This record gives sequence, structure tokens and C-alpha cells, in this order.
Amino acid sequence: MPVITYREALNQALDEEMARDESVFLIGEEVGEYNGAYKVSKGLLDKYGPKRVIDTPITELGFTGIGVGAAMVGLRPVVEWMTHNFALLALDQVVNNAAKMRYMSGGQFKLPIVFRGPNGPAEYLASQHSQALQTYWTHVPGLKVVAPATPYDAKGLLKSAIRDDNPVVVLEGELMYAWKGEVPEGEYLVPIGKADVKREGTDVTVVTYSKPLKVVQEAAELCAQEGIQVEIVDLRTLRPLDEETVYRSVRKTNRAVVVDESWPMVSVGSHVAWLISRNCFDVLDAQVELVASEDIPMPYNHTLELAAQPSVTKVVAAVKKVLYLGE
Amino acid sequence: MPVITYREALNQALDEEMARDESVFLIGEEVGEYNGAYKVSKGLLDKYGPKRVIDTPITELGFTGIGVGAAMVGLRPVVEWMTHNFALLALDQVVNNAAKMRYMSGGQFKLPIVFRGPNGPAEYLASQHSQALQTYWTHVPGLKVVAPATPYDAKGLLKSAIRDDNPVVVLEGELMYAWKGEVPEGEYLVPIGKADVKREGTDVTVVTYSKPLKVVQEAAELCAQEGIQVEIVDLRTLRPLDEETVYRSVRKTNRAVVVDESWPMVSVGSHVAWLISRNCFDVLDAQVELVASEDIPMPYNHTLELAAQPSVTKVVAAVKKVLYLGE
Amino acid sequence: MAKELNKNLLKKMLYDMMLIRHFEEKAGQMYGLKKIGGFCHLYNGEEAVAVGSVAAIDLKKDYILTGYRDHGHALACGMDPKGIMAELFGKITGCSRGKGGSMHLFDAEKHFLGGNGIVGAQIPIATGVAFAQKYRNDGGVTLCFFGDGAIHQGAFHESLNMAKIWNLPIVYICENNQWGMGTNFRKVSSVDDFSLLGTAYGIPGKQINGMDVIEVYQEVSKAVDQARESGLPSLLEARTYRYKGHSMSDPAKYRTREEVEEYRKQDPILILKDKLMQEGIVTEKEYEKYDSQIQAIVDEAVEFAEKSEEPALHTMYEDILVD
Amino acid sequence: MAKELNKNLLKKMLYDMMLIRHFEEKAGQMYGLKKIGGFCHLYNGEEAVAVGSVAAIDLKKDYILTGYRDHGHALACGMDPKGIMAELFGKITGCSRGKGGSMHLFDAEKHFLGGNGIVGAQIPIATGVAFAQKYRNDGGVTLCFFGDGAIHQGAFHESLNMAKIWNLPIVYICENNQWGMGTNFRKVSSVDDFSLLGTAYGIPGKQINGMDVIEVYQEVSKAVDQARESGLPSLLEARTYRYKGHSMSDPAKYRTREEVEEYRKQDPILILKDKLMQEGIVTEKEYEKYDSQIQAIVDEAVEFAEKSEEPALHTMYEDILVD
Ligand SMILES: Cc1ncc(C[n+]2csc(CCOP(=O)(O)OP(=O)(O)O)c2C)c(N)n1
Ligand SMILES: Cc1ncc(C[n+]2csc(CCOP(=O)(O)OP(=O)(O)O)c2C)c(N)n1
Ligand SMILES: [Mg+2]
Ligand SMILES: [Mg+2]
Repeated sequence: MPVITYREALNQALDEEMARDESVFLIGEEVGEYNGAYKVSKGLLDKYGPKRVIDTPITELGFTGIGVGAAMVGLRPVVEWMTHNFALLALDQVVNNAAKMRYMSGGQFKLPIVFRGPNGPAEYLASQHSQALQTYWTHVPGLKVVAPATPYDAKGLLKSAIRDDNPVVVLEGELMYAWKGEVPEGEYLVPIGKADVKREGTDVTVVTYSKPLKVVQEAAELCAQEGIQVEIVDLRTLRPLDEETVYRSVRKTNRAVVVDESWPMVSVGSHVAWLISRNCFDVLDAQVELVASEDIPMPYNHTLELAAQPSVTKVVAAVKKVLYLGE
Repeated sequence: MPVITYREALNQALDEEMARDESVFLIGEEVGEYNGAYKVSKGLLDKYGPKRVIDTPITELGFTGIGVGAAMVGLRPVVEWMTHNFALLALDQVVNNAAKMRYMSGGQFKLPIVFRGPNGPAEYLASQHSQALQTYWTHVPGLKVVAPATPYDAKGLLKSAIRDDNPVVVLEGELMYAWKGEVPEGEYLVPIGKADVKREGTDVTVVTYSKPLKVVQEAAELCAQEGIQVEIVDLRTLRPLDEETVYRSVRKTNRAVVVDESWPMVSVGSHVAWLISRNCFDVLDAQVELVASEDIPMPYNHTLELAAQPSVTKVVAAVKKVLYLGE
Repeated sequence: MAKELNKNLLKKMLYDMMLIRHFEEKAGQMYGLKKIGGFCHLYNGEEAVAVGSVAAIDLKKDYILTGYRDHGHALACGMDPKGIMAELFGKITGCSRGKGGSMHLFDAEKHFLGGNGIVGAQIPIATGVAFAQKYRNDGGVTLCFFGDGAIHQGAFHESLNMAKIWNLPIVYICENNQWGMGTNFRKVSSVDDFSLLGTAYGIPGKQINGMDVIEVYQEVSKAVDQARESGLPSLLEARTYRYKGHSMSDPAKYRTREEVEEYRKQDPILILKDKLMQEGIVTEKEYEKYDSQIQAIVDEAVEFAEKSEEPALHTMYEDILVD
Repeated sequence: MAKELNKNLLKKMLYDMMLIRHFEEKAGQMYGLKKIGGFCHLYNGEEAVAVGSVAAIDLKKDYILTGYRDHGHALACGMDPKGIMAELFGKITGCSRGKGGSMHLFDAEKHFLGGNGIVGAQIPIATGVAFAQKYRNDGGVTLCFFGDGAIHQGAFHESLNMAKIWNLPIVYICENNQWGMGTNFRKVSSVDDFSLLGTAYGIPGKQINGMDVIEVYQEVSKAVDQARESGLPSLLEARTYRYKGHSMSDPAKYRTREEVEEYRKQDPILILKDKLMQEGIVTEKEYEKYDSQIQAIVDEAVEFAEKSEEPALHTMYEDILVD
């Protein structure tokens, strides 16, 4: 199977869906002539022309709203935010309009729109440019939210998102764009709303999604060397959550750790940790631990920046904690 | 002790703090000539003049940013959002600027600013106007968030917020403005970061805050009639959370229900429910239940609107559930 | 292509304005009776703007969007008064199944895309609708209505610039009814003449008399033709006035009775009625016939709304996502 | 009150522009050596704008805010190159204790209020600083810098309107360096002449030559006087150019070498140097002395940054809230 980058996988998804459906278009800052700030849209302007690959002024609220309007009358916009940090300016159009238009109109409209871009800490970017903002989208009924952690999932989920008749927020990661993985040549979709067991294990379930998957995988290897078999559940979709897959795993291992790179308070991570605590109460042998980023704005200094995020060491420590293995 | 409304209590707080400190000013839509969309600022324009009570154009992002700038150079702005729903347009200035300015500058600036306004479901307002958005603020380091549930707490917390040298978001409630309660004549403050046990009990701890307190109090009365003694912990401050007071109560009752009027996913409620699950794991006799609003945009129809929110019935049911009392 | 300013059109415009006026009066009464709750923003006084504008477009291919003061636009687009009244009553037969209420009227078939409660939010959305029209090259035009208060929102600025750089077929119509809640527009605007704002986007801006339905019709027609034929967006400021408070809960103490009376003298319905009578296009009798027809329609709408069912509880979980 | 255009001021402006140029060259090198990471936006070519502007104000009472391309403004405000370089290196001795980096330079004492990474976010904030100056009636003025890309953000529109209705003492300076990342300003702007935007807010708008530090100084002085004396905000568009890519990671393939060369011929430092030499105000020898002084200062800054400590881990929990 070809090994390609996460970036290329997203690019293929966009390319294939644009080829498949005339009503799909890409809009955002620098998506065209510049080929995307992170080159995800490379080559698309050349192939599909300026009608379907639209460079915007710097107006997050405005062009996001333009996407909402275009979707209301049947186009399928893919709105690229240069990063999710800047999408805070566009939040009203997503939360108050895209997510509610169908409901407020008693089901008269479909909103087939995708909002995507890099999310989460990158490197040396300080606090305004290094936020993992999934809380903001996952909280809201009327949206779907996906957070692929591998090139395979990235392509399959983005394609599903574009074909979905609902607003879907896609969380990518600047540092993930160069990650490589196997992606088959032919057409495939990854369904929205299905978690994926990325590693089987019997002792502890670690639930994670997006960029931290790598950290969790490394931690699992280390644990395996010590005889601890970690099962990794990659949520892939944050809304709707595939609770069943999570519980099935926890009912097997009786212990759970959740790893999330956003701030801890009111995070997807703490929510999932509560869901497990509540719904697996009868089988849990230990409290559910959460490994999140520190509860601080992101510092610029690289050492601090790394220290602020989930790490292999922190994950291993949490795994041991729920196993009552003192260090 | 005088019995006054929540609205009057907030008004007194503003009035007293404006009298006390020249650098405090109020800015927002309709705060002046109109005396506030919900009349919280009644009389303040007359008393303090247009220099200190400033009517703005409808520009949530703009006037919130103006508050941030004024705070950076030492004024103490109180920014009124007509409702928190509209504050989504201003989110960038709160999250990316107010919350981070001190950090990004290595501690060079104080941000003594208050952001306040009604939050949460009102009546017959449909989905864009009936959101409980505390998740958006509580998630973010660099902010404080308070959510008073009584006139007494409203006055004391708003005064503390205005005196605080940090950005403080105040969650009020449109339906709470007419609530009455005892408020002493003289000067007092309610400290930020301290929860309050609003009712003592031995059987179940119900943790709540803001408007649902009333529902919880009614539920507790009903439970008492059935011999169930509910202890009510009113969080009052959502960030920083007074975890100790919560745990102390749960360690006594061994059971907990959290009641929150926002959407359930990634809510303050589910976060607190996880904190209890984790930190009281050894003493919990049942899973921690969450009573939240339904995971839907708010419908206009009043019957549905009420059905979408936490109710006495739902709270009583949750209390019984953690007591394993079938109905 | 502007429609002919023929007699039938003039009569229709009179009728439509009267319908809106009656509907709003009735809605106000029903609010008083607590049949309607929440925020209810009436359009009395401003009828000429919606009616003259809608008369200038072809709703088979054109679209309309506005804010929360949307009953007038909905009716002008030909939405059934029954469905609107039922929506205000929160009934399942309402145009938005009782989920939207006064601020969120919609009719996808009639090309009325709402109804938006966030001041200014419809401006980018409408711009996106025009974007789609251009994308499909379907000859359609979008009309985007908003108030004098909305013009200061960043969304306005962002949208107009994009409409111009991409030549989108859209007409932005600011309904300057002088007040944004309790705030006079002069107090919060650095310019008194909003048409000046067009300069900043290189698009034509024009002030028009929003109390004169014929002027509105003619000016919007021109702007629509321009948009349709050369993809040139434009900005119209329709000077108008709202007779009622901002919403049903506003006693409107911030303005004088004289101010209101002054504007009532220029009442758009009276002006057109007088004109049509002078010109012999409408007789007093016809006018009275309209009046009683409309009365009946509005009464029927109330009856329909009254008799309709409340939405069943389970419907609250519907219409969130497409399956 | 504008300062005299005397010899010392001219020399100082030359010196300051040279300092910025050298500093930026060095920062670029250090980035290449991976001493600096992340986004690093250099100011080469635009020096006249910050230097001419800062020369026109009194930093004891006036304030400056800008975006992420902030090294030039920070230096023009007199911030210590050591503290800035250390910040770029992420060291504890950096002006922001290693927490802000290139985009978030600050110096509260020098009245330099940053450094903001969100395009356009500084515009309302700066407007708030001017609001405070007026509130206190302290005679201060605020300069707010932003790029040609930022002008389309809603924040711009909202702010300028409020500055005018409240008569705030602020000068908005758009540094039109022709490009917002890879986007030429003409492609995304409905007007080519940004000074037109002033019309929409009833404030004076003016295009100025941002490669000529004397013109910048004079025009900003006028605008500052106006702001200080009559509380009249204004909008200046300084036409300038950035020699480097948008940030260190941008190869700038979207523009031609010729375009860059064309602008380099109007280099602000060369222009002023030639002028001052022609007029006998600066000799070649003095110029060389400046050059070597600055070289030494910048080298020292690097050495200081190199030798400084990394922040201790616990510092990451500091500076979040005031206790
Ligand atoms: C973003 C936002 N801010 C504030 C409000 C509250 N609000 C509703 S209507 C209104 C006044 C709008 O005035 P205008 O645009 O002139 O429209 P009009 O009501 O006169 O038709 C305000 C402030 C809102 N709904 N949305
Ligand atoms: C709100 C927001 N959107 C997008 C970006 C990404 N971004 C950073 S700089 C930039 C271009 C800005 O260009 P301009 O305003 O002309 O300033 P210049 O870089 O030329 O100085 C963009 C799009 C951002 N930082 N913030
Ligand atoms: Mg108005
Ligand atoms: Mg630029």
C-alpha cells in the first residue's frame, strides 16, 4: 500500500471529492495561489480553477458565514481556517448559524458544510497560536466533529465529512501534516461516529484522539516492555461519540486513562472520563485518570511548551496509577 | 435585612464600585440611556454621566476589545454583553487577548476587567438566544468565571470581580433578575473561588450553580419529604473551582449528582462529575449522575423549552438513582 | 429585469402592505393575550421596504434574508399567514414547526431564508447565497436586509468587501428606522448618510425613501438589474420608521410622541392609498374590500394557530441533523 | 506638538532604521541556526514606518500597538535589543520572559503594548487604550499599526466607527507592504486606495510614502497633533514593502525578483542616508560608525541571548493571573 503523509491524504480527499461533485468548493485564506498555508490544498487551484478554490481576504467571520449561506442553498463548501485559533472569530457563524439553521427552520435546510484546519499545539508559537479548541465545537448540538490521527483516517473522514449533509468540523494538526502512513489507492470512506481500537490490550484502556495518539502508542510500547498490555481506543469522532466502543474496551480492562491535548477543565477528555466513570462504574477497578495539557496558556519557550503537553512519561505514569503501581 | 432582587443587587454592586473607584466604568449596548436591556444599570448614567456609562454601537468584538485595551493601561472596565449569546462574536478578544495578555507579556500587564451579562435559557427565545455558554469561558486558563445564584452572591461576587486584577466573566440569568433575596445594607464581598453549601444533608450531594439552584432546592424539599437529606453545594465560582468544598461534601454523603443547565457534552457539569468520580473514587457508593439540558438547540415552543432543561423531576430521579431507589 | 409598474402591481403592493400591517396588529394583540411569547419585533411603519423590494425580484430564482424583525418580509415573500401565526404561537403547524418563533421564520420553497436573531449575522450568510448564485450562474440575485444598528458590525464590512471583489449579485438594504433598540442611529454612527459606506467598497450607495413603496420598488429594481446583469453589488439605505417599540416588551420611552406622529403622517400605506385613489386605480370600496379580506385572512390565521396542536415532546429531538 | 525636524532627529531616525535592519538580518541568521523557532516575521524594508511614526510621538504619554511583525516597532520604541533577542531565543531574560516569542514583544514601561498574533486584534485594543487616554484626559495619543491584510477584518470597521463617535485620540496606520502572506492587497480589497475607507467613518484618510521616513514623520506628526488637540482620529495608509518572505518559512514565490528589486531601489535607509550625506548632515564616516556600533549592539544582543538561562520549568505556571 502507498505510504503518504497526512497532508497528502487530506489533499487526496479534497481532490477526489471535488472531482466527484461540482458543488464542492474550497474557500479560505491562502488556499489557492499559495497552495494553502500548510499546503493541504496544493495543486487544487491549478486543477479546479479560481471558481472552486477561493482565496479570501482575512475575514474569518465573513467567509465562514459565506460558507453557511452557500450551504443553505445546496453547495458543499469546505471552509479552511488557517488555524482553529483564528476560528474563534468565526465561532458565531458556526455555533449560532450552521449548527442551528436546520433546527430553527423546523428541518427545512440541510447544511452540508465542512470547517477544517490545523488545531492544537504546534512548535514555538506561543499562546495565541497553540490552542487545542475541540471543546468549543464538541459542546454544541447540531455539529459533527472529527479528529483523525492517521493519514488513513484523515482521508476517509474528510471524504465522509464532505459527503455528510450536516456541518462537520475537522480537526487536523500542524505537526501531523508530515506524519506518514499507509493509504490505499482506491476509494474508501471512514464512517463518522465510529471509534477505532488502534491497539489491543487487556490491562488498561487508554482513550485518545488526534495528535496524542502517537504519544499514547509510544507509551503503550514502553508499558508492554514492563508487561502491561494497553488497549488504545482512538475516538476519531468527538461528536457523535462512539461510547459503545469505549465501554466495550473498559469493560474488558476495568481501567481507563484518557489522553487529550487540550486544557483539562471542561475538555473532551474530562467529559469522556466522566462518561466512563458513570457508565462503567460497576466494573472500574480504579478512578479514571486524565492526561491533558497543563492548565496554562502555551508558553513560547520550547522546553516549557513540551512540558505543558501530554508526554509519554505522563501517560505511562497515569497507566501505572490506575494499576496502583507506585513508581 | 432588606429583600431585593438579583437585578437590584447587581445594580448596587455596580453603583458602589463606581462610587468607590473612578477608574471603573460600564460599557455596552443600551447600558446608558435605556438603563440596560434588562435594567441592571438603571440610574447609573444619571449618576455617573456618559463618561463612565457608555452606550456602544452593536459591535461585540469591538467594544470588548476596547475594554481589553483600557484595562491594559489601568482602567477597570465592566463590559456588559446584552446576552452571552452575542458574546460569541467577542470570544477572540476574551480568549486570545484578555486571558493571555499577562502571560504573553511575561507578567507585565494586569487585566482588571469584568465581562458580564445574562446567560442561559430564558423563555420563548429559541436557539440563538437561549444558550448557557459557561463551557466557553470555564475552559480557558487566564480567566475567572463566577455564576452567582442568589442576590446576595450576585452583589458580593460582582463587587469582588470588579476589584479583581484579572479578567472575570460573570454569568447572570435573564430569568434570575427578578429573583428576590436578603442582601445586607452595608459593604460586603463574596470571595471568588469559594463554593457555598446552600443546604446541609447527609444522603446525597447535589452540586450545582446559577439558575438551576432553585430547581435543586425544590427537589431537595421533595426528597426531604421522602426522608432523603440532600446536601446542596453551590459552586458560585466555576474557575477557579473550589474542589475541596465539593469533595468534603461527597466524602460525607458518598453520592453525588451534578446539575447544570448547559448542554451535557463537555460541560462544566460533566467536568465536575469527573472530578468527583476521580477524587472521591474510594468513597463513592454510586456513579455520579449529571442532570443537564437536553443535547439539542433550544426550541421556541415553551413546553419543549421547559422539557429541554433540568427540572425538579429530573433532579429527584437522579438523586434516587444514585441511592439505587427504583421508581 | 424590473417588472412593469402597472396597476396590478400597485394594487398588490397596497394589499401586501395592508396585510402586513393587519398581521402585525394582530400579532401585537395576541402577544398581549400571552398567546405569543419571547421577543416579538413588529414591522409596522416599515411595510414599504419589504413590499417594494420583494416586488422588484423574482422569487423563483432570487432569495431574501433578514434579521429578527421578519414578519413583514415573510409575508411579502408570499408565505402563508397561517403558518407564520402558528409559528408565533409555537405550534407544530408553524412554518418552523414551532422551533423558531418570531425571529426565525423560514420558507425554503418561497426562497425566504430567515429570520436571524444575531444582529448582522445574515449579512455574510446572504453574501454566501449570492456567492452560490454566481457559482451556479443561475441569474439569481439576493436581497439582504438589516437595520441601522447592524451596519456597525464587523460582518457588514467583511461581507461588502467580498461581494465587491467577487462581484456577487447582491443588494444590501439597510432599513434605517432611526432606532436600534433605544439608540438613535446618529448617536452610534460616525456618518449620518449610510450610503457613504459604499465608497469604502467601491460600490454604489444610495439613500432612498423607505416610506414610499414606489420609490423602493424602483430603486431596488435598478439595483437588482445591475446585480443580475453586471454582478455589481450595491448598498441602499431605506429611511423608514418603526411605529412600535423595539419589541413587544419595549415601551419606547426614548423617543417623543411627536416624533412618532411625524412619521405616521408619512405612513407608507396612506401615501400609496391616496395616490392610487387620486389616480383612480383603487376605489374606496376596493380598499375596504382589501381590508375586510385581510381581516378575514388574519383572523383565520389566528384560528388556525389556536386550533393547531402543540408539538409532541419527541419532536424536540428532530431536525437537529440530517440522518 | 510635532518635534522639530532637526539634525539630531534625522540622525536618530537613520540610526534607528539601521538598528532595525541589522537586528532583523541577525534574527534571520539566528533563525537559520535554529536558535529561534516558530513564526518570525521580519520588518526589513518597512523600517521608515515604525521609526518615522515613533519619532512623532512622546512615549511618556503616548502608546503604540502593532501585530506580530513587531521587532521594528519594539526597537523604535527604545526597547533593549538584548531583551528582544533573548525573547526570540525563548530565554528567561527576554522581554516577555520567554513566554511570548517574536510575535509577542511587550514593554509596559516603554509604552509598547505588543505584539499581537491575531490579525486585526490590536485594532480594538488600541482603540481602548485611546479610550483610556481620553477618559483620563492625560493628553496622550495611541498609534495603532496593522497590515494591508488586517484592514478587511470586522474589528477594523467596528473600531474606527467608535473612535470617531467618541473622538478618541488615535492614529490608525495601515502598513501596506503590498502583501498579506501570499496575497497581493489588490486581489482582496475592493479599493486600491485605503485612505478611501476614512470616508465611511467621517475621518481623514491619507496615503503616504512609507519608504520615506521624513514624510512618515511629518504626516504622523500632523495626525498626532490633530488627535491630541482636537480628539480627531485619523487613518494613514503607509505604502511600503517587505523584502523578506511573510515569515521565515515563506520562500515568497508569489512575487518576482524584479518586484523586490524595484522596491529595494527605494530603500528607506539608503534614501535617508543619501539625503543626509548630500546635505552634509551625516558623513560616510559617521555612517560607518553607526554601522559598527549597531553591529556590536546586535552581536551583544545575541551573546546575551545565548548566555541567558532557559526559564525554569516552574515559571510556566507564573504570570497567568495576578494573585
Ligand atoms: C449580535 C447581537 N447583539 C445584540 C443583539 C440584541 N439586539 C437585538 S435587536 C437590537 C437592535 C438592532 O437595531 P437595528 O439593527 O437598527 O434593527 P431594528 O431592530 O431597528 O430593525 C439589538 C441590540 C442581538 N440580537 N445580536
Ligand atoms: C485572525 C487571523 N487570521 C489569519 C492569521 C494568519 N496570518 C498571519 S499574518 C497573515 C497575513 C497578514 O497580512 P498583513 O495584514 O498585510 O500584514 P503583514 O504580514 O504584511 O505585515 C495571516 C493571514 C492570523 N494570524 N490571524
Ligand atoms: Mg433600527
Ligand atoms: Mg501586508
